[in-house]
Amino acid sequence: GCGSSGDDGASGGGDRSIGVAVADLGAPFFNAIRLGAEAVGRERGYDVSVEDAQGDAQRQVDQVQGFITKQVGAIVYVPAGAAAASVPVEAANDADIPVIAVDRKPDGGEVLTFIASDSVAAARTLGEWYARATDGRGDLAVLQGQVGTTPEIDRKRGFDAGIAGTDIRVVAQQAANWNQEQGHRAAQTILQAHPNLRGFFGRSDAMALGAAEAASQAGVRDRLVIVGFDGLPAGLQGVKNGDLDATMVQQAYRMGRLAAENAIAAIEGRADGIPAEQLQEAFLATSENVDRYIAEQPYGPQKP
Amino acid sequence: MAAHPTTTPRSGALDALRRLPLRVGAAGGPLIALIVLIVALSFLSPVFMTERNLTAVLDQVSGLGIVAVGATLVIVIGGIDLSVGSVLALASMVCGYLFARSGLPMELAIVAALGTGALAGLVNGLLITLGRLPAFVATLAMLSVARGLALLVTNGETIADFPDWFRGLVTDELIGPFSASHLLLLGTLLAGAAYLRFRPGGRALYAIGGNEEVARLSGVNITAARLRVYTLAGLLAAVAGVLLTARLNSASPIAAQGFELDVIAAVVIGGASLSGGRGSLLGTFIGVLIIGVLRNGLTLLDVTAFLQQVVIGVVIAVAVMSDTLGRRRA
Amino acid sequence: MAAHPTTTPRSGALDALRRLPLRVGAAGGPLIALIVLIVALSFLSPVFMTERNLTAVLDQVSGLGIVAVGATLVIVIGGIDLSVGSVLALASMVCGYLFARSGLPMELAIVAALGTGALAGLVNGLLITLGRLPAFVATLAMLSVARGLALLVTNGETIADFPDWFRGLVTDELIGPFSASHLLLLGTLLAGAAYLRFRPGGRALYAIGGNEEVARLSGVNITAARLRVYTLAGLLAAVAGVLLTARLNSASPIAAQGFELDVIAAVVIGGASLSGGRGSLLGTFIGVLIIGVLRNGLTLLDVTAFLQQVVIGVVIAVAVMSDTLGRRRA
Amino acid sequence: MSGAPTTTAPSAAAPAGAAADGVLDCRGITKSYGGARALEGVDLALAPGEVVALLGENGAGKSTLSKVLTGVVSPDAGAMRIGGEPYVPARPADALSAGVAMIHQELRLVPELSIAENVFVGDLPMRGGRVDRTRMRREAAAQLERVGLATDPDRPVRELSVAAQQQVEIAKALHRDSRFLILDEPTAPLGEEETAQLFAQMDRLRREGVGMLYISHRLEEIARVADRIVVLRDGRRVAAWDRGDVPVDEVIRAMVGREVGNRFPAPAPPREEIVLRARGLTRSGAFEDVSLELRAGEVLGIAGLVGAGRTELVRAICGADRLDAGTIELADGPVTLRSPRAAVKRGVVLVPEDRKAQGALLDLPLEDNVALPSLDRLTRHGALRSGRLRDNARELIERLQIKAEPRQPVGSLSGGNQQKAVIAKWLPCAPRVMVFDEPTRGVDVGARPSIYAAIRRLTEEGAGVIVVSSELEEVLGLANRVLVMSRGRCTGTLEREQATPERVMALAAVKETADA
Ligand SMILES: Nc1ncnc2c1ncn2[C@@H]1O[C@H](COP(=O)(O)OP(=O)(O)OP(=O)(O)O)[C@@H](O)[C@H]1O
Ligand SMILES: Nc1ncnc2c1ncn2[C@@H]1O[C@H](COP(=O)(O)OP(=O)(O)OP(=O)(O)O)[C@@H](O)[C@H]1O
Ligand SMILES: O[C@@H]1[C@H](O)[C@H](O)CO[C@H]1O
Ligand SMILES: [Mg+2]
Ligand SMILES: [Mg+2]
Repeated sequence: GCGSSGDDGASGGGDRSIGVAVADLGAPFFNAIRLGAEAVGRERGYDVSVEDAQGDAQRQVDQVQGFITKQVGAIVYVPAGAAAASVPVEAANDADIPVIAVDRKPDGGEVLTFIASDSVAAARTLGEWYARATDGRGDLAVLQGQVGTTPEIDRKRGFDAGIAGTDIRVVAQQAANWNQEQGHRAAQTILQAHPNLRGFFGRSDAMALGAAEAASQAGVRDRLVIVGFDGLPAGLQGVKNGDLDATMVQQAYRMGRLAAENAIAAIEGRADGIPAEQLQEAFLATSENVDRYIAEQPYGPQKP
Repeated sequence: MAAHPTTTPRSGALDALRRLPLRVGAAGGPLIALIVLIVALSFLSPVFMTERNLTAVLDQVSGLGIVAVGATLVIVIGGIDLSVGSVLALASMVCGYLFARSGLPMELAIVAALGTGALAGLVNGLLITLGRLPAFVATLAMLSVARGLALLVTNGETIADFPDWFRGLVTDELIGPFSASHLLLLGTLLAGAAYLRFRPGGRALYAIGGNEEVARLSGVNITAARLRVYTLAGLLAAVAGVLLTARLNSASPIAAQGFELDVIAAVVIGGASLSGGRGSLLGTFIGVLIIGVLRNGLTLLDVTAFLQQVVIGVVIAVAVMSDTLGRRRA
Repeated sequence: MAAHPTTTPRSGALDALRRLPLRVGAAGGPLIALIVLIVALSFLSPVFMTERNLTAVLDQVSGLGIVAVGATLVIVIGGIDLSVGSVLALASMVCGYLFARSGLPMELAIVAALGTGALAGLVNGLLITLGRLPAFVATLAMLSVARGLALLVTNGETIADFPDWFRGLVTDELIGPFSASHLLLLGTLLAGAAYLRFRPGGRALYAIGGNEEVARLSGVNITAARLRVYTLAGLLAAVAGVLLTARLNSASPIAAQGFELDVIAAVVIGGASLSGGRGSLLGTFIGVLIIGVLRNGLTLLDVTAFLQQVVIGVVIAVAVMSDTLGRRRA
Repeated sequence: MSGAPTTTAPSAAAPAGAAADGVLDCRGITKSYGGARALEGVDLALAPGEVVALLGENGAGKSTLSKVLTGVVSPDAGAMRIGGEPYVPARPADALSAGVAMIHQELRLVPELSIAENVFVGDLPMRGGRVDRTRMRREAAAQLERVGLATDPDRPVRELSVAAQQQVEIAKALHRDSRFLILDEPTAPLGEEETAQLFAQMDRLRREGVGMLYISHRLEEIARVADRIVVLRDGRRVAAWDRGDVPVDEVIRAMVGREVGNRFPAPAPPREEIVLRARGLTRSGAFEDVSLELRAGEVLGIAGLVGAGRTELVRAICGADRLDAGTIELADGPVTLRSPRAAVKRGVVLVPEDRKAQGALLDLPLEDNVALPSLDRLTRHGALRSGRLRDNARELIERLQIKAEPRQPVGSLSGGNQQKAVIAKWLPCAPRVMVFDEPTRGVDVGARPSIYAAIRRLTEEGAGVIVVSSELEEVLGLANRVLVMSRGRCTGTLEREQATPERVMALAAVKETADA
């Protein structure tokens, strides 16, 4: 078998261990996935070892190779780089180690399951909300995440569909690499170039928060509709404070938990029922319903 | 005795004029590049020359500028500091953690953050002086360690929401259109320039960078100077970290990745030499402004991100080349 | 004529023994650090010493090692090349684009990729020699330009799926457990070491880095040497780019960001001096292995991700310090 | 220019019919740096097998002319020919391939490389496509032996003393089999023995038909080596003789344009007070069990052969190197000088032997160079005003007659003036013990008196002075007492009256020091 079932993996000492290879732990979204996986590991008595590729696909391949050498029971793979490399998956396949892919789908090899938000649908919902909030008019500026990555591409596609047929004009697009400071800097300058701007779409909450901060520092926050994506704790707090108008809440922590649970199921030979793709719904959070999501803690238990 | 050009009497005014480019020193070429850039952007973008946009540029370079002051001193003594980005992030996280998680008053949190930065800088200095590590290795190690620590503070999480007065440091106009962060940038530059020019300790840095052995034999305390300079560089990175926290109203452990190259680029564009003994804060400020104006301008013109990188590279090369080639011809 | 200690006759064997540490030269300290690391890991992890893991380590360092060969030559002449990561990505994208989008045979695509890398390196060299730019500025500009171009090739998209034989370069065992990429690494190291040791052009690099003026006065063609070295560095970055493409079975424009620091770190850990005139490929290889073994070991030992960065920083500092402090004492 | 004693009309042409015989012939060479004229219409001919001495004050343009001849700098005007063929070296490599090699005034070696590699840089012996290391080492060893340097050719040059480095430099130039060789102050760091060895080599080369241009400030040497003499002043050729044994006074007059009086001011009698007392100083491998005393107002000379350990001894006294054993006592009690800084604080200062590596900040202006040790002193109300720096520099320029402007980078000064700058920086510190290691290296005869006067003034002010010099005459001329070293040990101390060259040389050559 190509490693998609764990039945022959029940033997061996490394089997109560899960390797979690994360794209970039500095990003809260990825960090929440890790926290979810670790929580499940603790509850179920499994070793969860986490590796941080710091955004480098090559380093991630090395780290997965390390997992294979250590013969972990299963691998949770949150791919780094512009596209999800299939190589680590294939290597794990060869070693009969089941792989659970999260957030970005490898284009080769066999994964046990793929867990992600339905980014296209979610971004479309967000786009539709934005169009309503702006009466379908006005200049929009977009802060792009790392160009070429799946979430960036999907969120563009979905949002564009959501605002299709309106008079909304995209007047500026700047890459801010998911990064709050770069989002702030780009927004600050865009606000100079486009004094009549109506709104910002930050393709992640961090960038949207940067834009919101820049807008309020420029004294034009009230005129703008600013939406983000992710539903980070800071993003939800932003919606509550009025810094952001809306965001899409991804269930990052849950995805991490689900991935680890699937991994354990595979190790324990109970992988049969797991569907190949488990798209998680993302929820639109606005000032009306944000308290509910804050309470739900989609990024895991928050410290006081 | 051979007559030297400088001894030949000349008309005072003409003399002053001819000396002008010399006064700006090695920064002459970049200064011209900066002026060309500003003029070009004024034509290309109607909003570039507005007060608002110019203060936005100042906002955007204040962190870079403050850190570059420390880096200039480091580079003048022939050193290098790769750890500034990580130290900035660590200071920002310490500040955020102590305020938001430990409930310390913001003032104390700031002091602790600055202390952390200075301490990291001091450790760099100790590794270089007592540990005899090349500066590149010592600060590269610190780059890794400080980033790891920044991530460990909150286990990778970002901290948001700071007091209003704190955020006001970067937004509230204190004097004319200038915020506290602008004034801090200006103050740091002026203090640094005065130190380099008027204080014995500052002057000695050029000697250390020019020829360490000569400085040592002349009785300069090289170890103390090194420790002082690296500690200052760490402290200023922390200042920038605190300001960034205020600017973004959040502290992130992955802030300022790759920042070290921006900082060193600004200093080197400003005419400093990585082999030491040469550099000025006027030059550094010009270098900082070139980077800031260029990024601002390209965004104003909505040049796409990919092309921006190409243009930035070309402009940096041309700006410095105009300087070096000019100097050779002279 | 006074008798000097070195002329005193000594027993041959003893003499040879006493010279041994000198032969490994400045790499002696790091070699010991590497051995300590390997021994410790063998005890701490049961799988570390397996053939599989060791070839995995080789896999992981082959790109770093190949690029570090070029960087060693660059650093020996007192230069620096910050553009290697971007050039690597650009070459990878050129290779991917020509094969997957333009339908060129893979072989030709590879040749074009290597040509692109060499060209980028040549431009670096020209900026430094004819343009008289400091190497730091020239290659920083190239870092930005090449990355922008890499992104422009496909407008940021990744290219996937390459021929099997191509991927086999990094997976198929050619000789013993070694793949073509391992052999390429070894070949590059040996060829580089032979060049530095036995060819006049290679020896001259030390003179250039040690004292450029002396080299010039002694009739060394410095411009030609510089152009050669930077072109080679670009070419080797492209080789690593092609190998990375094979390894990941995809070409990504954002590959190898920050790679330049890894590369320079490996070279400097191996005992080269950034001020030029000192460095060896044996040392560089040891530096490369320290980085590779350390990362591999930390993964095997389940050290948590954030702590890894702290540990890496500390180990690098300690490894190099043991060397520098040891040398002073001697 | 009136009154310039041109003994022989500046005949541009060399010995008759030379043009055909491969003469190196320059005409009308002119070169300016910025607005400063370094050379103006200089004619010079150098025939195979002859040695032409090129003399002149510091800054007269000797090095500049040498650099023009070897393609290091291009002249603004003038032409050169070799054997009638135009010779236009654009780079040093062109000069070398035309057979014109040079020993540079400032040391030109790669410190990290071995002696052998330094000798062969740019011209490595090859066999089968690779560097023939065996041959390189063998030939390097042979060259070293010729110049009298008995050491392992594999040693890195950085470990060598200045004198030994100069010998390597000479070996490097000799191995090239050049037709013309320019020697720019090759003997400045050398002792008598090494100098004699160099002259023997020059005699050999002369027989082999090599034409040599010889630059030196040691005028006593000229009669020994030169066939002809050419004198430059302010970039112009002002005198020439077709023989080498011209009386020194006559040469000096031509160089300086005036009479130079008594060369060494007689030392004043020292005071009673002891300013430095050293006991049993030892640094392993360098010197052993050296004791000395220095009184206020006294000049103590230290003589010895090259490698005797003089430099190491004085460096250790000044805190630059560690002592393994021994005690140092200053006027106010015993001290441990762990760093130069500690020594400087107590008024013990050093003028190092290698001005380029240890003395001068070449890229910085003179005013910064000479202010370095007294930065604190020049600070008023917390600020170091540039006016004070300039005044300080002007005063020192005046005092030592340095030919430079305060803002001029020291690297652009002539060698002798650089040396003065290195000395000048200590004078405002009012040192209590000032050590000069080769104080007049590269300084012209006309300029030396200002350095000697500075030494004299120091002693009058009550400082103790130590002078290490390879020029025996200088040590004997300046010192109240002479301490002689051989192989790292003190072999004797002679009072001024007893210190004849013969006695000093005898002590310097002592092999075993059991009971010296
Ligand atoms: N690179 C330079 N830039 C500016 N001026 C220079 C430079 N090199 C030499 N000079 C000036 O040219 C003149 C001639 O200098 P040169 O070095 O030829 O003198 P020299 O005769 O060799 O003196 P010395 O005996 O001291 O070595 C001096 O006034 C010197 O200051
Ligand atoms: N002629 C030589 N051959 C080989 N090695 C030498 C020679 N001269 C000096 N050295 C090396 O340099 C070291 C330092 O010598 P040092 O400079 O102390 O001598 P010195 O008495 O000061 O001579 P100098 O006349 O150069 O000032 C010696 O211990 C020796 O190793
Ligand atoms: O959705 C996530 C987040 O937006 C993160 O900040 C970057 O990567 C994306 O995949
Ligand atoms: Mg000279
Ligand atoms: Mg000496």
